[in-house]
Amino acid sequence: MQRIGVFVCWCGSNIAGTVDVHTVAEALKSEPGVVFSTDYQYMCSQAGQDIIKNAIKEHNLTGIVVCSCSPRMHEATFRKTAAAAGINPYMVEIANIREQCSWVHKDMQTGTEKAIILGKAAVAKVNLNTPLTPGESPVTKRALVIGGGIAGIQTALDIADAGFPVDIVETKPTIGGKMAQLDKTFPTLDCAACILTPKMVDVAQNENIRIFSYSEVQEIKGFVGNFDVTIKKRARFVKEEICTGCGACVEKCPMKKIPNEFNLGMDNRHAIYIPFAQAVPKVATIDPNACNMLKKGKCGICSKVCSAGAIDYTQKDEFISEKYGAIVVATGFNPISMEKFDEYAYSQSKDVITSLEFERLTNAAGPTAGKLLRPSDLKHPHTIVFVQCVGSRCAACAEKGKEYCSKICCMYTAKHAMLVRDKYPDTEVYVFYIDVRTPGKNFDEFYRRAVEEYGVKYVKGMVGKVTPEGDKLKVQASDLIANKQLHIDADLVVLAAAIEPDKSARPLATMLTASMDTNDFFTEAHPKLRPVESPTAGVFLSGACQGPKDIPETVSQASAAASKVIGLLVKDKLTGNPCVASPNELMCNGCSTCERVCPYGAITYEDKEFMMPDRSKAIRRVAQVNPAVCQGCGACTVACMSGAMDLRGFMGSQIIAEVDAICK
Amino acid sequence: MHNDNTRLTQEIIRASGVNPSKCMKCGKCSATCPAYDEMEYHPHQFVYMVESGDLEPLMNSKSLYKCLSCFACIDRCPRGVEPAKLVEAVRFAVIRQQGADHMTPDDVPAKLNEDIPQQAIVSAFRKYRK
Amino acid sequence: MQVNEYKPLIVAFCCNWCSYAGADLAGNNRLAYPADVKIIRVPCSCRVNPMFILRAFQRGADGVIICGCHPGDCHYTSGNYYTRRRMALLFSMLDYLGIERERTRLEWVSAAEGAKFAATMNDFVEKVTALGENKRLEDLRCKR
Amino acid sequence: MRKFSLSVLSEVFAEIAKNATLYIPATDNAGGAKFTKWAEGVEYLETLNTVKSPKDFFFPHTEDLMEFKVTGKNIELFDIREESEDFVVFGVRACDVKSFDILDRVFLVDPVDTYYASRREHGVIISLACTRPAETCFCGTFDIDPATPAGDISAWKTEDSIYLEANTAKGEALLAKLDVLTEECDTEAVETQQEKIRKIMDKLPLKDLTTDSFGGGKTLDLFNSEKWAELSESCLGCGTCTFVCPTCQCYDIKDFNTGNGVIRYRCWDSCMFSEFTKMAHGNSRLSQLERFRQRFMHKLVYYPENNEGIFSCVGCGRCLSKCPISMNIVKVMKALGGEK
Amino acid sequence: MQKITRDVLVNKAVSLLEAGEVKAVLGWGKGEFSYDVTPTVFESADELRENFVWNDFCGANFSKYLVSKTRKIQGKILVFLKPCDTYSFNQLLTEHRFDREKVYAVGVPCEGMADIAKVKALAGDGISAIDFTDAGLVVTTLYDDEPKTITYADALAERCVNCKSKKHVAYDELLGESGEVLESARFDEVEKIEAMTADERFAFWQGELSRCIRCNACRDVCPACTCEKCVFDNPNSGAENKAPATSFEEQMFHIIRAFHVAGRCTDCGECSRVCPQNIPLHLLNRKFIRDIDNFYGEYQAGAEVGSRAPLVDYNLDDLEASDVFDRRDTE
Repeated sequence: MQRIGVFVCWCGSNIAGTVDVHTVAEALKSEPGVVFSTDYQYMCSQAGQDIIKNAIKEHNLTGIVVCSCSPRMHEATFRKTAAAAGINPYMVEIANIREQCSWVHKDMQTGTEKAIILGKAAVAKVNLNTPLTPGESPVTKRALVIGGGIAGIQTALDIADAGFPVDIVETKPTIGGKMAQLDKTFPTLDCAACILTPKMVDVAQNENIRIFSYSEVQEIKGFVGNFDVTIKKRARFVKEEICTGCGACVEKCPMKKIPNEFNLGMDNRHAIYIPFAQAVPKVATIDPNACNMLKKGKCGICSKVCSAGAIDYTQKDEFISEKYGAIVVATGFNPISMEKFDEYAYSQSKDVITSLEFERLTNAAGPTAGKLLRPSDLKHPHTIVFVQCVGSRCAACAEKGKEYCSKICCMYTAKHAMLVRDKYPDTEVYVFYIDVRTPGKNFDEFYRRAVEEYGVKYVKGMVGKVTPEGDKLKVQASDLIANKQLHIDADLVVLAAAIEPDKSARPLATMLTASMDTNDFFTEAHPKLRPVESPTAGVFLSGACQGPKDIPETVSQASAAASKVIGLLVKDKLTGNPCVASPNELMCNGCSTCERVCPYGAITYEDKEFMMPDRSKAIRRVAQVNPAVCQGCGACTVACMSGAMDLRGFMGSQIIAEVDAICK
Repeated sequence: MHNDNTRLTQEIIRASGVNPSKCMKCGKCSATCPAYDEMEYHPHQFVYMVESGDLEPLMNSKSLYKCLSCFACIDRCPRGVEPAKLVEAVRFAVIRQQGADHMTPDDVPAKLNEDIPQQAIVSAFRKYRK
Repeated sequence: MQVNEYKPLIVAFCCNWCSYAGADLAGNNRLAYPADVKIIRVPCSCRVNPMFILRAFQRGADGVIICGCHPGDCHYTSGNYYTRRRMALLFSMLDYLGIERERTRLEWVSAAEGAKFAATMNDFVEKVTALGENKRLEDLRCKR
Repeated sequence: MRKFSLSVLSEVFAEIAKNATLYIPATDNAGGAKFTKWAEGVEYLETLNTVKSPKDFFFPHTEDLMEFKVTGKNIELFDIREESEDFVVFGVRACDVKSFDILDRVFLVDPVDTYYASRREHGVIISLACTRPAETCFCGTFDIDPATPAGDISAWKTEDSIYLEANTAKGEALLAKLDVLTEECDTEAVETQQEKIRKIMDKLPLKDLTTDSFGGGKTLDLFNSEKWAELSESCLGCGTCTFVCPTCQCYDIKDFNTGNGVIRYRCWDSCMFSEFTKMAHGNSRLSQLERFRQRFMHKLVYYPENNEGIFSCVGCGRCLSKCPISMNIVKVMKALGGEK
Repeated sequence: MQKITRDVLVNKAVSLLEAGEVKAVLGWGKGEFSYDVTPTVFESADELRENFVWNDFCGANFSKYLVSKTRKIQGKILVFLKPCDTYSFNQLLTEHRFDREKVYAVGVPCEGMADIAKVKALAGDGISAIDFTDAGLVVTTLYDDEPKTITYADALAERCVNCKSKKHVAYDELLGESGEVLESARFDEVEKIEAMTADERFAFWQGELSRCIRCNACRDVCPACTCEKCVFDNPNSGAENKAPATSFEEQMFHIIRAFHVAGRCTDCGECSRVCPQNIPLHLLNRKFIRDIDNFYGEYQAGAEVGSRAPLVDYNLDDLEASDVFDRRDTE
């Protein structure tokens, strides 16, 4: 049994005006465990706190009940007071007799009666309180960034600038991501490469950053501050540290009909290749599915021409284990497959392309060296039809499109249309839209310029079908405002395909125990207030893996995530919240139910040997809660049928005691 | 847009199982419709007119019978609105009215034609009368 | 005729982050609701075990209301979604056993909704008062 | 011997119910029978066995013993005893009647269980000869004659009449009150019925079950038998056998805090439960095997050892028909050598 | 009558036992009468040949025994599983309650099991023999000279009348053929109760639950109830209770029991089968199953290993608790 002191605050007349504080203090005296009870004008004042401190010493109190304002107001204050007087701060409970009593009730008698009941409930709870100590765990001062697009690059640079080592894991042979494939960027029309590649170089040169390109994350264990990650560095058959990126091997490679992924298959590359001129790391990679030497053991030309001796056909996948304090997910996006949208004849005509393909077609480093030529016959297209919302806002069928708005298409389509009209004023450009969405700095102005200055024909309505006929694409569409069906003979049709999270995100989320929404976008810890953190502690989100984003947004989120990571890594130790779940292993049956409801992945299982009630020994699977990860919501405690899982600070027995006290 | 067709509108919505308020006015149904040129009111207008309860002009329009029920609009609609089902429901609403048969036995001989299978005419007759 | 002096006993479980703060806001704005409502603070509505609810009824509560963050706003991201399923099923089961369905309620009250909190409590107390004493889920021993 | 015609059955019940609460077998609305408080409209149910035995009347499933309130250092005690009502139980079979003897030997020896004693004092048992034993019946094994049931009054029911014979003073007093409704008669009809019942007894499948291998002094022979492991192998540890058993008498005393005071009550316990006899030091029988063995050793060895060889089983067969896994005392006895 | 014969089962078990593939066999053991079958662990071929039973009274679901038996027995255990048992089997695996590697599961087809109470109601008490013939159960009693024939349909247990599936969802080996998931009328009774007024429902359940003697058989037999320690046995849980002293405690036990298995209950019907008081406990479980199906989409616990039970899952647009009743009332 505790020795409890009860302190009833008047809060001037705020409480005392509607609650007879003396009566409350008097009534609570006879509650079990209460050895001291008093009231005072302002408990939170220095003098009030001194009353508490003195009473703790004088009466050897082990538990404190303060009947006062909301715990959201002064719980922390009174916990400090208790700690200062030498008792555990978690032995303090607050009875909220101001916000939830004196301020909402008018009548003195009712107010007093209710205050007594609330006080009794607090006493009943304190009787079952136990001293709690927050756990501490060390922090590994290194961050992992998964994904080397602009989001990953920016995050890594910011973290590295703060002096912490960062590793970037990128599946492609080079960092740069989607932005490296873009031509110009809206709304300023500066060239993507001009602003991105310097950053890529910064990454390469930053002493704090290591790049694991052509690599992927294999396994993640641990928790915030203490992740153990295994990275699989795929064999590229070129010694990265020796290769100078001179390109001699590429020139001589006889296998030169391999579709070039970087140009979305619109031209070819060699079996040994460097994705693009400014690649980082600028080293060659051999495609094992295309290389004759690797497939049949015949050829070996690249090895012969490499003066640095960097070619190594025997290279194996390498596994690197590293510890990290924080992990940033920056896995980005991809346009969805156009397979299910055959009304646009994407599979039937080379001249029906996606916007990303269009970017490559207009890019100086692209397959047409920047000249806008249509893929089928390399002729200049005179009539171009852009179709927006292809697969976006599509609620009809989950397998076909995406219910959400992909957000970036309106702006890049305006950009494309504008650029075409700028370079080739003889071209007729139609944009079919459902809505044009341009919230953003200088965005709407940009779109209006496309219409007003460049004469792009924006038509409200969708394209119903595209039929290749001769060298033309017959486009049948609606003009809803004119209430007409339009028939356009186009040379090129550009589809603004919806974007979706990269396929690697789902397995990664499982490894991280980070939650995802139904579209496989990572869920943020709070949609408004913690938008760059995952609910899983120590996991942060950067860029389009969290939701569709344009470049400025991506970069701001990337920097925000970096600052969150820095905030974590500067700490030497993490102090947890002691009000966390804890399992009673003797009662736990290892059923995994609690693990399934834990939003933080704080619960794992261990096989342990137990003496069973019948004296036999058995190895049983039991739950383990990582107190550094648990946030104390209590979802697991109710999911647990046997009641093996309890929540410190809000134990089942404590809540039941409160219920009993209230219902007495 | 207010009118007294609320009950009938509800009935059409219920009978068709279509929720016209899902429509986001993209016009893909009309863009895709092979009978567009024959119609006075086009599929997207159909949806909108049912949604707003503007049924009378619709029920009096020949457009109703121009729909081929090819279901291209259903297939292509990004929101799963299914305009063709609405058209069908409106057609039945018309037929259910007294004396509103679209085809009567007297119409049949005139339609007989070597290029059209008789069975098609018979089923059209069956379908478009009470 | 005697004046009906019946006062129900209402237990309200409020999540710390939204509804408890909403109740505080009702206080700040002096929005009155009956003193029959007694609030128990829990970290999240998902901490509320059906056994707590039954316990309250056993001990003499006439109504039990659970308040949590609006769906999507849970401080712990998903706690209230579990609550929603658990309570939907529990309430349905209580109804199936013939317990008056108005005695239990689940409401979403945000930290900004002081007015909603007060209005909800006023309404709930009114409904429970109309039902009268809880006879179907009571434990007579607790009323001796 | 006295008799009354079945046509006046409800008058007889009404007469009895004038001075005492009367319980008769009636339907439990779920295919079984239970002793139900008689009132106008409650139909007497011709049945062999009630699901629960009439043990409840003397030793209720739960029974409040006292109440107390603690305020500061004061304890206030309240007497809340309720067992002073006169009652009559009609239609108790021979086996169940016998079970009261067994319970008496536990509750009425020093120190006397006053709650039980008081209920025994206030209760009158009218037994009824059993005309239709089931295949699960083996009262004969314990020398119980279903044709001659004991009790305060023994009764026999034929096609048209009920015959009554008082065995105790309480029984005679009750019978005297029924004078108007009953008439004196000879024993011929009863004897014919007894003859018939005994013939059926010879046909019962369990008629050869004997207690020869059991009884006081057999502890060492049986306690360590290897058979226990096999017999208890699939026992679920539920309390069905115990709670339908007319002779099981274990109980637990518990406190219930109502918020305004504490009610001290007792309720049946089952040796099959994992918490059975759990004490401050822990639990004395940790495995289901031990708990299972306890039940049968108690009935077949320990109890007779302390009670002049009387077994604490009456062969009513309830556990045979109710055990979820069909493991029961008959199978145990046979496995341990109890068949002729 | 069961189509597959006892011999097929015994031969299978004997051959695996003798080949050393399995160390023990979990099967139905012979009783005193024709109908009282005991779940038995057989460790020798002789025991199997002598005591193994397969007939229309082999209702017991062995899945739960695997939790304790796999811990106890070294080596593999052969277990015979009827279609409905396989669902429990999977559910236990989903919850990691036993090591799959230690079990050799043999699926046996089931034509539905008989309910001895139904047989007794039709043939009377004092059953001295039951023969399983093509025409039905031929029941001989102590009191009738002529045996009575009861068709299998008339003797069929309620849970089998409303059999949800003849399909084996888990096995290492299947004897005979697996069937299909069935359309059953298993929710009809639930709907009937739902259609009552609140007062009628209350009266109905008071009548049923008041018979409860808290023997815990329903819990102890339930394959979903495998807690190391049940809340009702744990003095610290706030719910511990040995006997229902008041009607509240009857309700409490049954509400919480059903709630704890909600979304996990495969509807095997063992609870109602073993209840000595014939309380229709399955109607509580089925209420949850039906609600879950209606509110969150059809879900069959145990249909596959590893599926996410409805109570540990959610959708952003789940039904609100307040809409539970509106939904029903507008029907």
